[in-house]
Formats: sequence, structure tokens, C-alpha cells
Amino acid sequence: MEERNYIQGILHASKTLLVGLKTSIKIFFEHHETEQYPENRDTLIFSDRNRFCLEMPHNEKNQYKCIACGLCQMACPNDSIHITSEMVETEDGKKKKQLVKYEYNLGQCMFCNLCVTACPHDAIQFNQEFENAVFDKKKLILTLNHPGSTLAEKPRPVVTPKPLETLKTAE
Amino acid sequence: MFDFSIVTKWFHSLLTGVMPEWAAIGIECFIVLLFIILLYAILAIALIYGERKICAFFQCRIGPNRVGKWGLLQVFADVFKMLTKEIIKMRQSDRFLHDMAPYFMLLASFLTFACIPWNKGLAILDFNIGVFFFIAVSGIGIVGILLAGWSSRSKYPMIGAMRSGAQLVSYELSIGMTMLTVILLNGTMQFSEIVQQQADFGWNIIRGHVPAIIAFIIYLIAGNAECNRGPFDLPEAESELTAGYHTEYSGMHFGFFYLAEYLNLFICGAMAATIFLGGWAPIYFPGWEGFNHVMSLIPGFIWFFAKAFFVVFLLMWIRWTFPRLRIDQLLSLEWKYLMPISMLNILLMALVVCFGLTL
Amino acid sequence: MALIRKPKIKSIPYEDFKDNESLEQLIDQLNEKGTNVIVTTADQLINWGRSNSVWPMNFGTSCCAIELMAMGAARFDMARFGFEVTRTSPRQADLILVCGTITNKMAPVLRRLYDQMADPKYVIAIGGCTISGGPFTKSYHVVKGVDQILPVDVYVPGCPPRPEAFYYGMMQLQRKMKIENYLGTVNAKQKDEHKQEAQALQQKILNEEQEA
Amino acid sequence: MTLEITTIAPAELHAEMLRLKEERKMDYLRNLIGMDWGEEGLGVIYMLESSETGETANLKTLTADRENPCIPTVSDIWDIANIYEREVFDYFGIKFLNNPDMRRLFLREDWVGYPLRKDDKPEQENPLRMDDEPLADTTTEYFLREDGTLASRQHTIFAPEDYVVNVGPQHPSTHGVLHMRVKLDGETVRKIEPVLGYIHRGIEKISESLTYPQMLAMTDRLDYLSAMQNRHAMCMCIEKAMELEVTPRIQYIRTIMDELQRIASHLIYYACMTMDTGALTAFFYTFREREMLCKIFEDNFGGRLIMNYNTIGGVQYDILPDFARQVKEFCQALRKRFHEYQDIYTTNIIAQQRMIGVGTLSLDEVISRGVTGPSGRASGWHNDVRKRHPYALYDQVEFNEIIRTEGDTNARHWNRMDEILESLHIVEQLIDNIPEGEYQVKRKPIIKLPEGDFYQAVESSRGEFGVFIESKGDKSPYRVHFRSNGLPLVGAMDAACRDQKFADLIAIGASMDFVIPDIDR
Repeated sequence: MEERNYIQGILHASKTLLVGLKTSIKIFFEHHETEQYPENRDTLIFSDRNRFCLEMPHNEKNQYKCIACGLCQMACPNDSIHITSEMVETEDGKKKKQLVKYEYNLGQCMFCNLCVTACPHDAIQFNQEFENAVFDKKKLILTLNHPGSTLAEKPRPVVTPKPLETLKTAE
Repeated sequence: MFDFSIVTKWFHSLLTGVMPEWAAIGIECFIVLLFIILLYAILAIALIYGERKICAFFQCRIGPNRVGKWGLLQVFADVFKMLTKEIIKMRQSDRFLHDMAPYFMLLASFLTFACIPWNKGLAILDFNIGVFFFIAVSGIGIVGILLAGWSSRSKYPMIGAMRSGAQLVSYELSIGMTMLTVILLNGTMQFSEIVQQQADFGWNIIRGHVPAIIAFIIYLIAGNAECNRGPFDLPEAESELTAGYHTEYSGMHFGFFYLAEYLNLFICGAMAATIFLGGWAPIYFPGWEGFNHVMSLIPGFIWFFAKAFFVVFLLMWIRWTFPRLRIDQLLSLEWKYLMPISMLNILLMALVVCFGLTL
Repeated sequence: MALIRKPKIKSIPYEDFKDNESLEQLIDQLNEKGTNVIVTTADQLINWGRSNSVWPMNFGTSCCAIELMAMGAARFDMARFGFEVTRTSPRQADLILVCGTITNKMAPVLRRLYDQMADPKYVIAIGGCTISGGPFTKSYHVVKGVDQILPVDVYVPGCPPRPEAFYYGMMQLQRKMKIENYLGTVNAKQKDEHKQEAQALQQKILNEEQEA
Repeated sequence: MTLEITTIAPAELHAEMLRLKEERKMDYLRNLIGMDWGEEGLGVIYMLESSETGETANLKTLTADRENPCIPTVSDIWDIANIYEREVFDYFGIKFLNNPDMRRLFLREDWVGYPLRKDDKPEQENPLRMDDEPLADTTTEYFLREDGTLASRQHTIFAPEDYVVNVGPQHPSTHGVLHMRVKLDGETVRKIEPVLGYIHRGIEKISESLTYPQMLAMTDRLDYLSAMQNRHAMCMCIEKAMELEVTPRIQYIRTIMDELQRIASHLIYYACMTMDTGALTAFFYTFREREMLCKIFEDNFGGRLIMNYNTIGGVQYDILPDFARQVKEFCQALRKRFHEYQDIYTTNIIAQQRMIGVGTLSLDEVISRGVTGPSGRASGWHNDVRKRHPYALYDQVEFNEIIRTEGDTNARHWNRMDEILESLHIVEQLIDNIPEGEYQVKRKPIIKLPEGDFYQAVESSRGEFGVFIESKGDKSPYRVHFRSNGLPLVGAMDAACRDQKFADLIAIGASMDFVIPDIDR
């Protein structure tokens, strides 16, 4: 910074201050684009990559795709997912794991997407429902499978050997 | 211009007609008190709302808009809230002084508030050393701040209060000097007389031209500093001293500080309007008879408020633009720049008046 | 009876809110002993004021605090609700938004901040860390949920939550404020399980001071 | 590509270190990592670099004594070693002989045990304590008597008559929960004593129990303003160990994201700086542009602040087709608005006077204290990792390393402002040329690193961020260490603020731009 004498100093200072004032008054008269949240609720759309809450999509017959393999539970870094499953015998005599309860702790989830990536059947996904505040902490432990829902019957999924192998080594 | 003193005189004679003089004066005092408190509250609420909206617009936002239409009820909600908050009593504080400090602030702003001539013949305190009185009572506020800082027995308030002490003592000088400049021009210390002269001979800022404009600018800077408002908000310096001298105050006691801040802002604006911008005097352009006639139909207090709020807007503009000064810069601004300049300015004004160079 | 059963919030219908059951349960609990009409009307006025003038404290420890800043900034503008007067001194704040992880070392500090606030005061736990330790549940130095040390009013999940989710949480809090009985002093009994603990500690300090 | 580490006995350590510093000009102590090798004992890894020649050297030393492990200090050779050694003492209980300040760094002074030792059970012995933390006014120094026995002596930090103000842990300008005990003489700062650990989350310890993909989620939350860069470092470190090559498309996306993240971070820096110096309006200006960036992040990566975007061998999602247009729009908007920031704040006489000549750090101080990033470059130290050890696409794009020599707050501020433009320049070079290809390289579902030590540094928004992994060939790392870019900044605060005004302390702190969770980890 070059040396300035007393008068030059005052003039320089006044100039910079006036530049500041000019900038701020310009903004004062600009149009302000503020998103007005509760008023714009209907028009608020997020890209589907946003992750606000885990959900298990059910089809119109109240069926989900989860086979209770437990990969998501294992992938979760902080145990936010808890799967309760039981062994049932299918008609053709095979033993099969079936989902009883898929508990997900929203209050603990860190939305890292590892569970969704780990799932071999696309049974879970993140939704864009961000209005999740509650008064009671217990309400944040969600059961993702709807009451009375069953496993979707579909042509046997082509299970790649990869996830099975993963399961074994992870155990 | 309508002279308001007709109303007040008529009212006085009405009262003295039915009761002894002392009782009449008592009733008048009571009415004036009510008037002041009411006006004080209304102005504070208007200013707080205004500041929040204006500051929002400076900051590319839109400000309060959910409580009432355009957020008009926002400040009322704040007042209700504030009244119902707990006032914390601290074990270690100097309880008596701690509780008294906010009232000192209020007292100072009430007394200075009373000096303002609202309209022709409408001033609560109006006597021949009005300017002197104004400067004297505005100094009471600093006592409140110092007490608040001292009695909290906490480190941040203490630093804030000390800063405030240094700041106010310094900037009182500049305020005094700029007012002296005006007194030189008008030859009186009575506010009503100062305004009357401006109504007759033109606003001081035009009549006194160069020295008056310099004085006006210095007054704005020093007045801003007196109000502890940014960029001179060192005593409360949020980012440094958490909340400065009122860190330990809660509930309505804090509310008083908050109100006093805005009222001081208004008083600063009103005083600038009174001594530089002609108070309640309307705009007159020599030669434009029709225009001047229309202007004189607008009541004086509207002129006054318009000017005061204009200055308040200027101060808000400044506040929401500049960064905060540091304590040494603050003091060097006053002692190295404002004070010498305002001293020279007095000399200049004296010369101008002496040689009859006023416009 | 002038009792508010369904607190109103501009632009969001009552039914759209989550967790209405807890709210209704609270209403029943607060009005067990019946209410006085005059008191209730006065309460409504005060509650209107209180719920529309929630001044949060400037408190943030980590990521969520940046979202709090973003919420104050132009795109989301906290000021629309009248929340923009963030106080840096706890004495003047009504609400503490616990933004970010609370560690064992920070816990006593946070509790002290809360104790320094003037009644009536509220707590919102923002983000996974404050609700349950979030990403750091396996840590040796993180408090697993601030409800262990403070009485939390609203939980806002997210990591970090969007500014809109913050607002949603704040509106939930407004609803809670609107049903309380200020003059009935019901909210004074705010279920602060840790108050006695804090008071005992305070008493201990006091005693130590007197001895010294 | 494991690190080559020379082992050296504790007794010879100090002399060897001195020799390295004097003869090979190893004047920058990059890292000082405490280790617990179980049976072999406790030890320390030193990573050195020469600021002139760019040569590096890695040494390690260890002692088998687990009861009373002692290693001679190097804090008289590098200033930064003092605070690093405190960290190691805190984690492992290694006593550094002749270090004048052997207190815990992060944990409470009444903490029991040393949490990063493999045999320590920190949770069992340390329940949540709600009583106030005792803060000692003295430090302990350990030394060996002539007969070889361990002894200690005390040093005073604050005398009883000192006027000590606690800035933090809850203070609007500490950018989180930093606690500084400041000795004031009127308005003048005489001494600063940082107290850390209010957000010590034990990420290094947690990581030891997580698999590699799980570990990534932790890095975002370290320095959340450089989430992308941190995660990039971690991914690169793992990829380096696995010898996994990523496609050019991934490199492009990662580089662009790093730079966008840098811009976002510097915009927040500007906002904080202005807010701390009281210019409240300027705060909103940069946030306005940052929100544009956040919008891009939201749409493409599903997060505003923490995006969980990089993965091992790729990225989480492919970019959307609209991405390039959005980014270009943002670049234009920012360039258009850029002068406003300077008009309202930087060139303002008040701001200038508060910044010029304030908080000066000399080149030697900066190197010795390991202050990297824009703060270090403000004192003339060429420390940009992107130039020193190029990674991703930084050897292919054209950009300048912003260097100033004044070393004051103003230089630090301008460095960041210029870096915004420089980052824009990099982004604009890349955005139109993103090649087609995979966004995720195929890899085994279970990731195991080969045995060895791996280190990868990136230039994060506020300095060198490094990830050190020691692997024993398992799914989880044996030891993870993050080179915090904020810890040296806090270490330098005392030197920068001494004999400045109290208000300057706030401005200097803001110009250093530290993020506390990154310091405490």
C-alpha cells in the first residue's frame, strides 16, 4: 500500500466507503429470490438422488422385494438397520429366510447409501420425504415393511454369485 | 405553518379554569408522560420492524413475512415473548446495580427524547440551553452501560463496558463540536428557535453550506457511534464479546437495552433532522409559490418524521454495509480525524457567519 | 372452552404434520386438571407471541451448523419466521438448536449453556449426531443422544437435515408452544429429568465456594 | 506402493532428526503418527519433507515398554511437533522426554486410559461425566535424570494474577467449539492457549473397526467444508494400495468436484470472515452464490454439504446431463458477482486496516509450524499439494499456485479470493471435456488391502489433508491417521496473535479458516 498523506488518506477512505455504499444500495433494489418453504410445499421437488429417508417400496399388492439376506445390515457403518427374519419352509420343501420386521433407525442414519448399493434386489431406496421431525425419539425407529405385506413373487431373480460370496466372507 | 402551542395553551387555560395551577400542571405532566411512553413504544416497534425489513433487503432476503401481513405483527410477538421471559438473577452479580443499569439507559433516552421539537410549538422540554441539556442527558446512557458491564461480574461485559466508556467519551466531543457549529450559525441554544430560524431563512445545511455539510457528516458518524451501532458497535461486538455489555441480561431487562438502542437511533436521526435539515420546516424553493404553498399544507410533524426517518435510513444503510472498526481505529478516527476537522470546521463557520457568507 | 386442540400453522394443514399422536397425548396431559377460560385466552395470546418469536442461540458444533448458517442466508431466510435474531448470549435465547455432535467433553458445557438460558426454553436436536450419536455411535467420546443431558422437545433427523427440514422442526416446536399453558405454569414442570442432577452439582459448587 | 519407513532406535532419534533437518533440509514435519504395534511395543512414525527440494523421508521409532513408554521429543526441532506429540501422548500415553508441554490434547484431563491403544477399553473406564472439566494452569515436562530414572517438572501457563478470558467453547467466532484461553492486557492479547477436543469424535479409533467402504463415510464429516477432497484422499489412498486404476471420466469428475468444493469452502470462508469482522451484509453475498453451488450438489449428488460421493474406484452416481450447463452458469454468475465481494468488504478502508499487517507469520514460522494451504502460501511457502505431489488431473490442467509473501491477514484473505478464481479456471478447462466412460470401476465386493503403510495427501480447501493407513491385510485397517490441516493452524494462532488486539484475534482466527471437527477428529 502506497503511503498517503492526511488529506489523501481521507479521500481514499471516503472513496472506498462510497464504493461499499453503492454496492449495498444496488443489492437493496435487486429482486430477492427467497424460497418460501411452507408456502411452496406443493411445488418443492427434489432430484431423486436426494437421500432423506429410507423406504421399502411395496407394489400395489402390498408386496416387497426384500429377501432378508442381511447385506444392508452388514453394510451399515453404524447399525441403523435391524432385520428380524425367520426360517420358513416353502411349498417345495426348501427352507427359506423370510422377513419379519425391517427396522430402520432414521435418527441414526448417515445417508451414506451403502445399504442401497449393497442390496442385490433393489428392495430398498431413499425417498425425498424430508419432513421427519417428531416429538418422540422412539418415533424415529421406523418399520419399513408394511403390516401384512409379503414377498413379491416374481421370476426367480438371477442371483449373481457375487452377493452370495459376499455374504459368506462377511460372515 | 400551524402553531401547536395554541392547542397546548388552550388546554392549559381550560384546566386552570377548573382547578388550581399545581393540579393542572400535574395533570399535564401525566398526559405528557403517557404521550412520551406511547410514542416511545410505537417508535421502537416501528423502528425494529423497519430495521428488520431494511436489513433483509440489503442482504438479498425478504425479512419477516409470516406473522401477520408482511410480518407486520412480528415485533408485537417479540414484545409478548420478551415480557414473559424470566429475568435471571445471578448470585455473583452486584444485584442492585445490575437491575438499575437498564433503567439508566431508558432514562437517558427518555430525557433526550423529550428535547425533540416535534412540530411548531410542540416540544416537551424547550428552554434556552436546550442543546446543552441534550448533550448533558445523553451522557447518562453511558452510566447505564458502564454499570451493566461492571455489575455483571463477567469478563465479556466488562470489556464491552470499558470499550463503550472510551468510545462515548470520545465521540461526545464531536457531537458537541458539530452542535457548536450550528449554534454559531443560529446564535441560539434553544431547539425551537433553531428550527424557527431554519423555517425562516432556509435549512441549516443549505444556509451554512460547506461547514454545515462537513458538520452534518461528522454528526452522522459521531451520532452513529453514540448509538453503539455498526460499524461502531464495539461495546456489544457480537462476534468478539458474545453480546458485549448486556451478555448477562435476560428477559425484559435485555428488552430495555434493545429498545433503547433503537430509540437512540431515532433520537440521533431526529436531532440531525432538527439541527441540520430544518426540523418541522417544509421544503421551500424561492420563487416556486405554488409548490411552496402545497408544501406548507403538509403538517410539520410529518415533515419532521420524514426527515428523521430519512436520516435513520442513512444510518441503517451505513450499518449494514461496513465492517466493524477495531478499538484503536475507533479512537484514532475520533482523535486524529473527526476532532481536528470539527475544530477547524467551527473556525470556518465562524468566518462564514462573521463575513455574512451564509446563503 | 377456548382450549386449543389443533394448533394452526400457516400453510401446512394439521393433518399433514407427523407425530400428531405425541402432541395430542401432551395436550391431554397438560389439561388433565381442566382449564379456566380467561386464563386460556390470555395463554393463547402469550403463546402466539412466544411461538412467533423464537430466538435461537448461536450454537453449532459441526456440519449441521453450516446448514443453520445456510438457513439464515438469502435462499431460505430464517427471518421470515422471525427466527433471525440469533442471540450469542444464552441468557437472551429461547431455543437452543443443538447442531452437531456432542462429545463427552462438550456435554457439561452444553448443559451449562442450557442452564444459563432464561425460562421458558426449548431444545431441538438437529441431525443424527444429537439424536443418537449418528455416525459416531461406536465412538468412545460421543454422547449417544442429547436427551441424556437435556430435555429435548423436537428431533429433526438428517445428516445434515435440509434447511426446509429445520423449518419443519421449528414449526413442530411452534405447535408444541401453542398448546402449552403459560399462566397455568404447566410448562414449568417441563420434564427435565436431569435438572436435579444439575442442581445438586450447583449446590456442590456453592458449598465448595463457601468453604473456600 | 507402501511407504518406505526406516526404523531407528529412540536413543539415536534426536540426533538423526537434527541431522536430517540441518543437512537434508527436512524442515517440514508432515506427520507424526502414534502407533501401537501390540507385542512389538508403542512407537511413532515421522514423515518429513524438505520445503526446498521436495525430498521426503519416513522414519519410525518404537519402544517395547508399555508401562512407561518414553521417546525423546523433536519439538525443539519443529514447532509443530509439540502439539503432535501431545496428541500421541493423549492417544497412546507415550511420554516425550523434554517436551515442555505433556498434557492431554483432546480428552479431559481426568480421562482414564489411552483410547487408541489396542488393549484399552475407553468406554468402560470413562462414563459420561457432567462435572466441569478441570483445566490446569501448569504443564508437565518429563525428563530423564542422569541416573536414567524418569522425573517430571512443572511449567506455569497462566499465573493467578493474569486476566484470562475464555473464548469458546461456545463463542460465535470460533467456528465451532474451539476453546482458547486468552491472556489479555487491556485489549491486547498476550498469550493464547488453545484447548481442543470438544468435538473429538474418535474417528481414527472407529475406523479401525469398520470396513474400508464404511470408513469413507467418516471422512466427509471430518472437515465438512472439504468433504469431497477428504473423501477423494481416502479413496485414492485405498486405490493406491489396491493398485486400482480409475477411468479418466472418474478423474475428471473428481477433479471438478474438488474444485467446486474448494470454491464453496472459500465462499463460506469469506462469509465467516466478514461476519467475524462485523460486516453482516457481506456474509449474505457469498452465501447467495454458494446456494447455486448447493443446488448443483443437491441435484447431482443428493447432498448439500455432505455428499457421500466418491467411492472406492469411482463415484456414487454418474453426473446428470445437465451438470455441465449448471456448472458453467454458476461460473459465469460467480465471475460476475466476484467484484461485489471486494467492493463491499475487501477493498473497504476499515477492512483493509483491520487486515494489513495484522497477524503476520514469517516463512520460517509457517514451515516449522506446518501451516499449509492458503494460510501457509500467504507467507511465501510453496506448499500446494496439487503442484508438489500431483494427483488426479492436476498435472494436466493449467493453474497457478497463489503465493503471497506478506504473511498477514490480508494476504491470507486475498489468497483465498484468488484461489476462487483459480478454481473457476480449472473447472472451466475441464467441464467441456469430460470423456465418456465408466463412473465406477469394477472391483471385488470385499476390499482387503495388502500389508503395508499407505499415505495419500490432497490439497483440501485449507491445506494438506493426508490419509495414512497401516494395513495388516484385513478388511479393516490396523491404524488410520488423518493429517489434519487445521491442527497446525490452531498451533500457529499463538504466534500470530501475540501482541495484537483482541478484535484481531477474531479476524486472524477467521483468516486461518479452521474447521474444528477436522482438528479434533
